[in-house]
Amino acid sequence: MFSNILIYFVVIPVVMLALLGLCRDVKQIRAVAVTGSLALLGLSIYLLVDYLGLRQTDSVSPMLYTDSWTWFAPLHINLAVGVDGISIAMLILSSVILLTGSFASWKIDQPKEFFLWLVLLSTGVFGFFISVDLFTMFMFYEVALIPMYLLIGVWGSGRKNYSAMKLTLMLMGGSAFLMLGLIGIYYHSSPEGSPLTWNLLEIAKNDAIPHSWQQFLFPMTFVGFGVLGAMFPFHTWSPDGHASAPTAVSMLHAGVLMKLGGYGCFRVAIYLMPYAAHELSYIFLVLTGISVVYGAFCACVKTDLKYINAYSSVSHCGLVLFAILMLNTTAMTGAIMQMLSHGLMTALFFALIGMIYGRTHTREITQMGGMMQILPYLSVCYVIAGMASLGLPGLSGFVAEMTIFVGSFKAGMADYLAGAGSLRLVFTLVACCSIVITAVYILRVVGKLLFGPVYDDHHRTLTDATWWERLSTATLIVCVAAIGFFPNFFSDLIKTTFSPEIFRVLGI
Amino acid sequence: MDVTIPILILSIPMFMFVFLGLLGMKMTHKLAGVLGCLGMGTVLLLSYYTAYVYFFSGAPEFVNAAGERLQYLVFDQTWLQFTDKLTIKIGFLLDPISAMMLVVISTISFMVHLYSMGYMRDHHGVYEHGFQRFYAFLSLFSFSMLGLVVAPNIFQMYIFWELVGASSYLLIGFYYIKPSAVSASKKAFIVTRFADLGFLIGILVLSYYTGTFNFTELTSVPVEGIAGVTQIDLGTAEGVRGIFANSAAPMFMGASVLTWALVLIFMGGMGKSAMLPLHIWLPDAMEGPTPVSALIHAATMVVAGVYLVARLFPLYLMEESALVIITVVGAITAFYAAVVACTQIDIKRVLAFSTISQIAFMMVSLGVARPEIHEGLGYMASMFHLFTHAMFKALLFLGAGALIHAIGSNDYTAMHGLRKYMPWTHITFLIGCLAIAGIIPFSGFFSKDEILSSCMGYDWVAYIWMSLVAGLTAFYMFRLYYLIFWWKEHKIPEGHHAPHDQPWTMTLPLVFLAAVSCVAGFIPFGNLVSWNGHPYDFMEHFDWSVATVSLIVALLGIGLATVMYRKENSLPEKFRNAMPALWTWAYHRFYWDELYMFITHRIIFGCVCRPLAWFDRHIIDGTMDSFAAITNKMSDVIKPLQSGQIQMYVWYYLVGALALGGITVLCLL
Amino acid sequence: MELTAIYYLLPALFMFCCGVYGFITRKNMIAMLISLELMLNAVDINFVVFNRFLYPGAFEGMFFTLFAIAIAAAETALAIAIIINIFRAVRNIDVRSLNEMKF
Amino acid sequence: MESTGSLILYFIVALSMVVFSVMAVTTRKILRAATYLLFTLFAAAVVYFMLDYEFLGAVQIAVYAGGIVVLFVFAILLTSRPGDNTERLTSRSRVLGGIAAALTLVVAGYALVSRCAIAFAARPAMENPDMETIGQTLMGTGHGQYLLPFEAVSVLLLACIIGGVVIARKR
Repeated sequence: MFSNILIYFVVIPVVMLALLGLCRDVKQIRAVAVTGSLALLGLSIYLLVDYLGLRQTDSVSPMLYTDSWTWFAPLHINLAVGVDGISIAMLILSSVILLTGSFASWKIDQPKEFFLWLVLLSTGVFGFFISVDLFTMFMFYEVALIPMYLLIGVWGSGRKNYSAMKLTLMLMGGSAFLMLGLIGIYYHSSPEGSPLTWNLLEIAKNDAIPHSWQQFLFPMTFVGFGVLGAMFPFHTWSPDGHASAPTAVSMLHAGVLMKLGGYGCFRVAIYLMPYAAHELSYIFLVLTGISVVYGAFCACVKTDLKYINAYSSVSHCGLVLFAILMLNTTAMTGAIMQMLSHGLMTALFFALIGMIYGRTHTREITQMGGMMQILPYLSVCYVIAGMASLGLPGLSGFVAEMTIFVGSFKAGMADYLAGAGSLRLVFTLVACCSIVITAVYILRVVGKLLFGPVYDDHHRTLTDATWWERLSTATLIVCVAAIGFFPNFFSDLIKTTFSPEIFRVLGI
Repeated sequence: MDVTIPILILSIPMFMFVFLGLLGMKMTHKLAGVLGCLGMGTVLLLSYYTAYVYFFSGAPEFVNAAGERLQYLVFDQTWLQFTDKLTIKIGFLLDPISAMMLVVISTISFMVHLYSMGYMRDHHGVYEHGFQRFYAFLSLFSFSMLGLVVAPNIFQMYIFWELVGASSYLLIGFYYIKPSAVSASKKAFIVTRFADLGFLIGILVLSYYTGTFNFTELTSVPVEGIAGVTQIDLGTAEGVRGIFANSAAPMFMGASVLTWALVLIFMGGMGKSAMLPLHIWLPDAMEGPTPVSALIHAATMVVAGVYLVARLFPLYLMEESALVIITVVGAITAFYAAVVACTQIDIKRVLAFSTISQIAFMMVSLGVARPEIHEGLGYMASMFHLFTHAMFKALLFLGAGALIHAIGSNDYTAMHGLRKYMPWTHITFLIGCLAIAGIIPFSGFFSKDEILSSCMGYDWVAYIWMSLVAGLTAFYMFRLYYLIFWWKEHKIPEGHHAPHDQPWTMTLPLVFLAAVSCVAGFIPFGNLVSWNGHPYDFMEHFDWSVATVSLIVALLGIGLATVMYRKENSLPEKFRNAMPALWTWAYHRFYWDELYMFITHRIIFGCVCRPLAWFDRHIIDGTMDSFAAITNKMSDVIKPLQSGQIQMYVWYYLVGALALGGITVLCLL
Repeated sequence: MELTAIYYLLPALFMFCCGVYGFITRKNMIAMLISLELMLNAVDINFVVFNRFLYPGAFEGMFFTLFAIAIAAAETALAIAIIINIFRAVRNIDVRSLNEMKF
Repeated sequence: MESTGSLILYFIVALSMVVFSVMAVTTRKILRAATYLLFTLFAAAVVYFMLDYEFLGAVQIAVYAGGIVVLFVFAILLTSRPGDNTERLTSRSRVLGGIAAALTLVVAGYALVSRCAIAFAARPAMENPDMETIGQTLMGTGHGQYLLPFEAVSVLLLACIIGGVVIARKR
């Protein structure tokens, strides 16, 4: 069991949990958190390198490092693991954000409990990304969701009880749909007569889900994951949740957990039920297309920094789901890149907001101004994050958005020219408009918060970033810039994943 | 050609940006400035060398046997692959216009780098706060602009297009403490972003049909024998035309898809080049430091739109309707901006509107260019005017900067009669004014004359219209000139010493640019730049009747300005009172800003964003909350059942059981 | 006149109903317990009657009743212990005052 | 066909069962309620005798009448003073109780009378179970014999004794 490298993505957090339990003081806790997340980061980078090597020789199988250990035989539940380019990208993203999140919560109250829950959460996240067994996947998904309640409820700010409750309940509501969908998939996972399975690779290979069932199960799973992906109209947990969550939790939640939604939509809903995805995509296209502009418009008038970014996340994550539904390679590649990009830059945003909030004790942009003069380092980082968010070339947002637009425009035009309606085309154009609206709200915040005269003279005494804050933000900026400068590396990594079988049904 | 030099041209400014951006604060102001200038100086030399090699070496990859200039792809590196066909590449395309632009950009940029060494410090020689940052941003801008002009494909152009937008944003907002600068930078970015949306959609449409981003494939045919070399030709354009003619849905809302694509791409150009509906950002952009205005908002970035149209010119030739749109937009903008420029009192705004007007000239020139009219003279004239305009407008802006630096105000009412105090500035500014007014032998005369000639060849209405604008140009420029340097004696406010000329770092660029403006008209531009690379002597198309008329018009404008503004008098006042409505409207720039404010704040923010936010909080969120509320209510309703009264429990149980039993008895037994 | 089972069952049923009525209406816990005994007794009678009329050879009903009596005794003893304890605590054996288990 | 004597006996028993039950639950004096319960239990014991289960009747009298009612009386004396052993029944609770009781009566009575044909079966002849049979059945482990419940009940009683002591002891 321990010969498979992937299992260590779960083992390391578990060991961290045990060690955190033994820690006596805050230094030990920090040491454990940083060492553990560094180990995870190292592991994921090693995995990336190793994966690229293996891919040279094996470009056929949809996943590598596959392995399966029986867990509960009567129901065919296994701990089945395997990764492809997308999972590796997500693993790297998660470990980067865990690392930077640990730095960002350097001075948290009750560090031991906080890190325990945080690491438990990331156990779920890593487990989710390495699993290919639907049941295990779902289990890890739940493991990732539940600590969120405590993290927000205990360490949060503002209306934290309300937000924590709302977030948890809405996500659990989504999981209820999801579970229904997954069980449905399980019962149709194999052709008549052969044993059922939870393993999604086998399910995809069997392709035994009847079309009538797909039409029922696809919305279940898509909505189930879509709630976590902040799909309109199930996004309202996100503004409140993010606004109340402590910094690291906001980072991890917006940066990684919301990606679970997009990843799940892709991996489960679309990968297993391409027929229904093709048939029903228009409903969700409308919803996600609305998300994209709707979130952006809402962000334009909000005055709370975290709300602005939460709505911005709604918009950007909407773009992820939107692109996935375009059902072509380019747009899907763009979707995954957008997941990476959004994960990093939104984590950066939330880290910065947390740091600013920690100093000024307000998140209202009407109560602040001229931060560039007081906190130059944080402000510059904020400008960079903003630029990444509004899609400046050279940073990650641009490449992801452009890939999405090119891909979805292609899908839209193909539909339009084939006489299959202009829905995709119209919504692609609508989604394109978001780049302007994004510029509006980002520049509004930047102009009000960072530039201009100092609003509150009490703020003049604030000190700029400490070393751990610098480390945390700089790491994220480097990652954002890396994707922005060398997009083809990531794009190739992701694209190798789209084995033709995904598109077999679609005839693309 | 060796790839080292092109790579260096792009990477030195990039490196300077990162270097100064990260380490600038650790070094002294002067060191940062000197490093910036050195870097840019190197780029200048390399660009000159490249342009020289391209134009004059006569190597077979640059010029073919017939003497036609070719497009040469120095390198082309895959950057992001979308599909098998669509790939963004980062490359370096050398052809007449990109070589010319390399020269323009590196020259102006270097001049501005040098000039800023003097400008960005006060009278006591203390450098401004953020001086290093200023140089870092200048380097970023230079990098982006160079990358834009050498782009071999439209997506690279779009990438650098965005980058120049961002660096323009950063530089306009350089004085970020000033709220007006912040809002101006925001406005500039958002307006151009809006235009870029059209550009992007245009790219998407174009690339969907043609399956390529490359300019060469869109406009040229490869030359046999040498890799990476192409010849601009209508022939491939025929191929592209075939694609559009045979595509499944060539029409969309009454226009062909190609027209749509080209108009949308032109929309991007309209944004960057401040054409009429999207021009509002440029006057406000003058909030930035004056060298920035000279570099970005006069000479280089704002002509990107013209450059874009010129790049895709063979495609535009396929759709005359798109060219007509360009002509009309350009003509209206030119006139509008000239009228507005006549009434402004902020000298930088006058120059800004003058820039808008002059760029519109270039646009019109492109719009009226046809291969059959004087061998496509309009194209050449447009590029020529781009070149000369860059020089003399940068000169004017730098001169204005010198004045502002000396006086400390943008308002000419604070200036008046400065000619005695600042002779160098006076002379160079005068040269700039003469050049822009189109007085022989200054450079503006030649380029403007070519534009008017090609207008003449296209349509006499366009010719008359543009001549009128040229007359207005001469008028408002000399109005400005007289109001600054003549009008009445300069009053020195108490406690101030007399304004004086500037240090050599500022004078040198002025003198250099003035010299260029004097002689640039004699460059045989037609030999260097033409729409298909075929060289010709533009003096063949030089029409003395046109030249005479335009000269007379210019002199008329100057004469009128002399009469009205040379000495303090009441003529302008009378003039203004004669048509107060026109004057007020022109003074308020025909209320475009107010219109946009209305649309953005009232319509977009007030009628879209706020209702949406309200909808989100109250309807969507309210629905979710009401689920919770309903659950709570339900629990409140059934909670009393758990009253703790055991007798009630028994009662409920019993009645329930009996009901079940009764039903069983009645129905089943 | 033949005394069929119904002649025994109906009084038992009536007794049961009295128990029900008493259990629901009485406030005194001991009175409630008394009502409970009534119901228990009615059920005991039913067991016996059915055993006697339907399966005269077998003793299941009878033994069930036997055990029920034993358990009733135990239950009553325990209940009374509890009641006395409650009485000690609150000086009152009104069942309505015992609603700590509410909600 | 029953003898007249047994008929008379039956009517007396049935009547007393009904009457005393009603009185047990309606009287406002708690001690009287216990007394009426005692009479009802005696009536039940008579029914057992009439149905030829003498042993059961004896147990009924011994355990119920002799044991439980005495417990009741003790408890009543412990928990209530002579003056306040009256209770007022609210009309609401009376209505509720009445509904429940009437409903029970109607449903079960209707089911008995109209849907339960066996309730009208005649009484078959039966050997009176002798003590030996009862003893065998109670102590045997074979089919239809009840050692295990017997032991369970004895354990239960033990537990009950201990529980009663624990609960009721003074703290």
